[in-house]
Amino acid sequence: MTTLVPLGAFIALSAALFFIGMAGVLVRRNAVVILMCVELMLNAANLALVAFSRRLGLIDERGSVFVVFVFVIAAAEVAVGLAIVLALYRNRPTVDVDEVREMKG
Amino acid sequence: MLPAEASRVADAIDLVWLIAILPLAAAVVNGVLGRRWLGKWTGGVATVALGISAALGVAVLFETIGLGHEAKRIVTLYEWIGVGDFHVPVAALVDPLSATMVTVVTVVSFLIHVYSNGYMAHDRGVHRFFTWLPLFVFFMLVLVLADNYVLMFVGWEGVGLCSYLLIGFWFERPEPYVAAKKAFVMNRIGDWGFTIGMILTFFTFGSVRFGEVFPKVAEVHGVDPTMLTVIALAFFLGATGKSAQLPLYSWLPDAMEGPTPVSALIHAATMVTAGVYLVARSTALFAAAGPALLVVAIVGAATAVFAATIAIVQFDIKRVMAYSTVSQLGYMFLALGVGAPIAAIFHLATHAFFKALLFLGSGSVIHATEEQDMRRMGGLRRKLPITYWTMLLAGGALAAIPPLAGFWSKDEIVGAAFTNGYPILSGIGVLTGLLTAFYVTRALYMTFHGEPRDHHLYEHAHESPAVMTIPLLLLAAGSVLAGVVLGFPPEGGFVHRFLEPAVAVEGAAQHAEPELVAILGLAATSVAAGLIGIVLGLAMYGRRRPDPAAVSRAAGPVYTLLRNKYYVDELYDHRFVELMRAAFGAAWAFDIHIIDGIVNRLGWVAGLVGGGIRRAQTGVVGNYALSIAAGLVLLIAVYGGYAMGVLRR
Amino acid sequence: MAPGPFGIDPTIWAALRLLIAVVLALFLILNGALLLIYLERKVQAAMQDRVGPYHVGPWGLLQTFADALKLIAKEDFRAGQTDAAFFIAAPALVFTPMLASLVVLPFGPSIVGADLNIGLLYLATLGSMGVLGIVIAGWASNNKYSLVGGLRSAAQLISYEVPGILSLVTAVLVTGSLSMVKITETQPGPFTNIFIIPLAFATYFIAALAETNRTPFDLPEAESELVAGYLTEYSGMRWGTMLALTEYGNVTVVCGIMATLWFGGWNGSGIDSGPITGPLLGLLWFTLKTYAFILVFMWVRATLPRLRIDQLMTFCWKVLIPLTLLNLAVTATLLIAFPDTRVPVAIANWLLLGAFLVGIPMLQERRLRRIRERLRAATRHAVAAG
Amino acid sequence: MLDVIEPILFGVLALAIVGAAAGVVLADRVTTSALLMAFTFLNMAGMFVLLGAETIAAFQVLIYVGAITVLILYGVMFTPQAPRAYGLFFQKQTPAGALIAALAGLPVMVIAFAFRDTANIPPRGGDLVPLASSIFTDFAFPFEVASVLLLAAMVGAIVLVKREERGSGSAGPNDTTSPEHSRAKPVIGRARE
Repeated sequence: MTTLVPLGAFIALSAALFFIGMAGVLVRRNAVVILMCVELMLNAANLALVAFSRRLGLIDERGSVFVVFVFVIAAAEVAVGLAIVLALYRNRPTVDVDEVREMKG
Repeated sequence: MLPAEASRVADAIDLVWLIAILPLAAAVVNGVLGRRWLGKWTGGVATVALGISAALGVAVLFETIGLGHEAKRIVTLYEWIGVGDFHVPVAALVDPLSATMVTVVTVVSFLIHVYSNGYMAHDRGVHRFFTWLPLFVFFMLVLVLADNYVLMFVGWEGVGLCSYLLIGFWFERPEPYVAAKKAFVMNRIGDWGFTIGMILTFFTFGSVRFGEVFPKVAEVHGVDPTMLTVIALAFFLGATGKSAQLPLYSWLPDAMEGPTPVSALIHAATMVTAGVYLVARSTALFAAAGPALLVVAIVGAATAVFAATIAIVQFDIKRVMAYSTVSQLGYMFLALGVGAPIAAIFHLATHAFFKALLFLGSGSVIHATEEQDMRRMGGLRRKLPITYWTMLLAGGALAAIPPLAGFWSKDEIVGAAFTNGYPILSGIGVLTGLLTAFYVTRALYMTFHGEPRDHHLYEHAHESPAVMTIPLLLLAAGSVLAGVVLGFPPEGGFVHRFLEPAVAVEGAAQHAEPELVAILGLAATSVAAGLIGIVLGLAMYGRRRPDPAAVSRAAGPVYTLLRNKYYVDELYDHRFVELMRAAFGAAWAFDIHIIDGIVNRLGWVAGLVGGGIRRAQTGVVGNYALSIAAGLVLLIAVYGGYAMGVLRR
Repeated sequence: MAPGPFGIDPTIWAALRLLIAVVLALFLILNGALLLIYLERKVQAAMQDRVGPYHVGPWGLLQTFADALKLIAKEDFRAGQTDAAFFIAAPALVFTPMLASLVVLPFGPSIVGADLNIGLLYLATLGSMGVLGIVIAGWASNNKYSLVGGLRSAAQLISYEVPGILSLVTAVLVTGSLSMVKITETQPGPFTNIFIIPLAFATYFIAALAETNRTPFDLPEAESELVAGYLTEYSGMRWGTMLALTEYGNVTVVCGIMATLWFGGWNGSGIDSGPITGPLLGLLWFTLKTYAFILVFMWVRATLPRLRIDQLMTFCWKVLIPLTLLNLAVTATLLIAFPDTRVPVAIANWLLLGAFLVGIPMLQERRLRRIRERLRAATRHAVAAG
Repeated sequence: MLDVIEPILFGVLALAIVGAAAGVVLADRVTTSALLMAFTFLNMAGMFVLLGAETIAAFQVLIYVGAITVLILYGVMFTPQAPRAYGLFFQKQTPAGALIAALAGLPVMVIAFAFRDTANIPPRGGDLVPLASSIFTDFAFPFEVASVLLLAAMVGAIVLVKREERGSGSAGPNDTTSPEHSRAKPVIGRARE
């Protein structure tokens, strides 16, 4: 059984989601929101992976395997990212990334 | 594992690496767990490990014997360094020579570990001791088993390090660590020679593996002899450093500051013989380099007599043994020099037994009396019977009294020196034998006979525990039997048949058929010399005629000269050290002003550049993200270009 | 997909079954909740030697119906500062997953909404979704009690999901399938999984108590500390949905899972006695088993005191998770080692269970002793200081 | 009649995903963004089901909705969002960012439609066994590495967030934000004089 929706639709959707997330990362100044947008980008990647693994019809679900790894990465990323945000917030009551520029060269 | 042996079933020789690994494991375990948890039990750990590897060592020896003449096998673990055509495998070369050495090392080490359990029992740093002693054994085995000079050098340095650590074991007192430093520095000089030899070997033969170097030496018009001589002399410099030969001998007597088992193991039985082993291993090299051999022989003979004369007048029991060790090593080098490596190795083996025994015996005396000065001892034989008898046997062996071990080996050296055409050297050997017999008699007599000179000391003396005396007995058995079993009949004994293939090279002049008369004559001479020495010693110290004091007074200046060990240390301190100071001062100035100067300038330039670039670092995460995204866009553009054919490769 | 009976198109048949299941589930939940509340009150009363509700209807049977009517009739009230959208969305967010999870519960032979072959995973997933609603509820009602309650509850649920899912995985290892129906079918006989992996059952039971916010883990609505946790600002039917429907629905679901995974689900005598009676009997068996566990839940509630939040977390992370991990590892190893017999697994599990039951109190005892000593030392020091 | 269901489903899900994602970026309140993100993920799970990857869908909900969203909500609630005196976005780089995103996004989406062919789908939930088998056989090592990564992340997060008792200097941020941090570039600083 095959999908009636062409694969391209899935890929395009994933691209759209990815670049929306990217735009979010680029324009928002709230660290937490930036984290969310990164999650969106990762998820877009997941969609693409699953779709392609479907298209190639690999029986051993290579794409899905990578999706699982992406899940792992996402979990780790959000955990550490939030930890950093909290630690940052503890030292100065802000979560806006552009107010933290001590690393300015 | 070499492909040729891939099919063969595994046997003891394939496990040869285990022999070396076990002590290392013991050292690691004790080093990690020793201080907090194991404490006294470190001794047990080390001893068990050594016991196993000793058993394995014996097994390997017998298997090698079983292999007969083609007994030469290389057990490769892995390739350590492979740069261009410079290959250094971590491989064990098992042939009669190394098998003998392995057996001697492991067995003696095992016995000494057992002994140490008793000797070090009450020491605070016992876990340190049992960390470094097995570590030493490991490095020694690496040295012995290495199938190339580089790996051998690893072991060479390792034993140096361990000897440093163990000489300075009681670092609370000043003398030990001063002695340790001295030993280390002098060894460094030797190691420098070794390094030079190694490098030259590689540049000359394009390899550092024994199996590849020696054949190239053998072929007649291979390399020019001067280079060979240089290499050989460089290696010999290393040997003199490690084996305490002239002129680098003076660290060994000071090394007696370490614990007695250390002196016995490192500075009598094993490490100091590394030099001998090196030269014996490189027999092909030395044999090809004619003059080098002569140097070796002369240095050996000179060291032998030189150290023996010093040993005569020492009062510290361990120092007597130390100088005796130096002189015995001199014998071995003499043997090597006159082209009788087998005799050298033979003497090495027997010497390992009886000298270790002598040290352990004196250690047991020290353990009993808390005293090293023989002038305060005396009459101890009633208190320490086992120690006394075992040491008596060992002394006999050292004084080359037939049929004890020392006789056979030493006699062979003298004989080889004579038959190979060095009558003077063999004469020196005989003279040294006399001196040896004299000082060993003196030492034993002053320690064990006569009236106790210090009654308080005498009262408190007591025989050592079994854990210390049993090794004594075993070693005594060794020093009685080793000679006969291995070396009979002379020149044709088992050891010869066994070691023949390992050191056989054409050009080595050890096939000069000795006629029986010469052998017997020489044997008689050396035995006579030994007896004379003993009688003299008994006369002087037994019934005081001539009275030693009178003798020393009579030979005033000579006596003082000997007492002060020919002022060698002073010479070194005043001349060489200042020289070195000046040289290194210059080097230091160069380093500070030129090298560091350049580095600083470079750093300054880098600073300038960075100062310019750092403006890009705005510190705002968003900007970084933006730049990343821009890069992504570029990437997509490029790929899109390829996809649409706008760009093409 | 199996062709549907009566020659109906399979897809439609699937949809039909889904519909049936949903209706059944709704019925089960709505009435079940009322029934359960009544049951709870009665049981508590019996255990506390009271009478319990008896006014409305015979034996007070209609009491909860009356309460439900009251809740529905109540004014839809929302405090001023609350965050309208989230406040309203929250109950739905907690209610929906619970409802959805009923789809895969095997009530009886061929009485299953949808036999997903990842059914158990599906259940775990939905179980994890409920957290979101609770956090939102806590946050939206803009009240510090609610917020703390919500965060606590979220922490608790997330933490206890881990041992719960690990226990489920252990069961899956033994049964070899994730499909609830297959799991049920693998244990027809009297020797169900409970005899093979009792430890997994124990751990899952505890985790289930925590995941349904039941005593002794009902911290989120700990009256004594934070008024009613994330429920503080809720009233009327929202409260009803959130507490009554969702909580009791969740209890039903987890008890159903337990009955299925460890006690053979619908299996019982006479389930293959006919096309009509068989399923009905199976349904009966399933319901009996499920309600047995529900009664146990109530019993626990009547018996055990409430934990402190730190004790809760400590127990989860330092006791339960290591234990379940160990159990999982041991079970997997033994299953690989002895692929054709379950006996070693059973032995290992019983041993571990024994160790758990014996060891935990001992450890607790030691810890308490140490704490007492420290306190004594501290007081002594204080006294000495003056 | 079933032929229309699928495209319709796809359309609905796609709209929901894009809309919710845009909402995440544009929403004024962080909580809204978080919830919209969760919504996006849910719809994405639906997408996966549509692609016949039920297992992945289940994991998606389990991890993203059940764990990550809740974590992020935690983050939101532990960092009270003070009312801002300034805008939601960067002043300077917002247009540039939006422009870049658009520049990169649109052509990719266009190119994406080059994939005309359709995906073939295993029977429902059929991806569970192959997924598991390939994870635990071919990808066993990456799997282990991932577990190590998770462990490291957990430890790192704990260390970062832990308040240091009696100066057990574990909290890194102090160093990055402390004023004497400017000591950290001595060479360049000296070189410039």
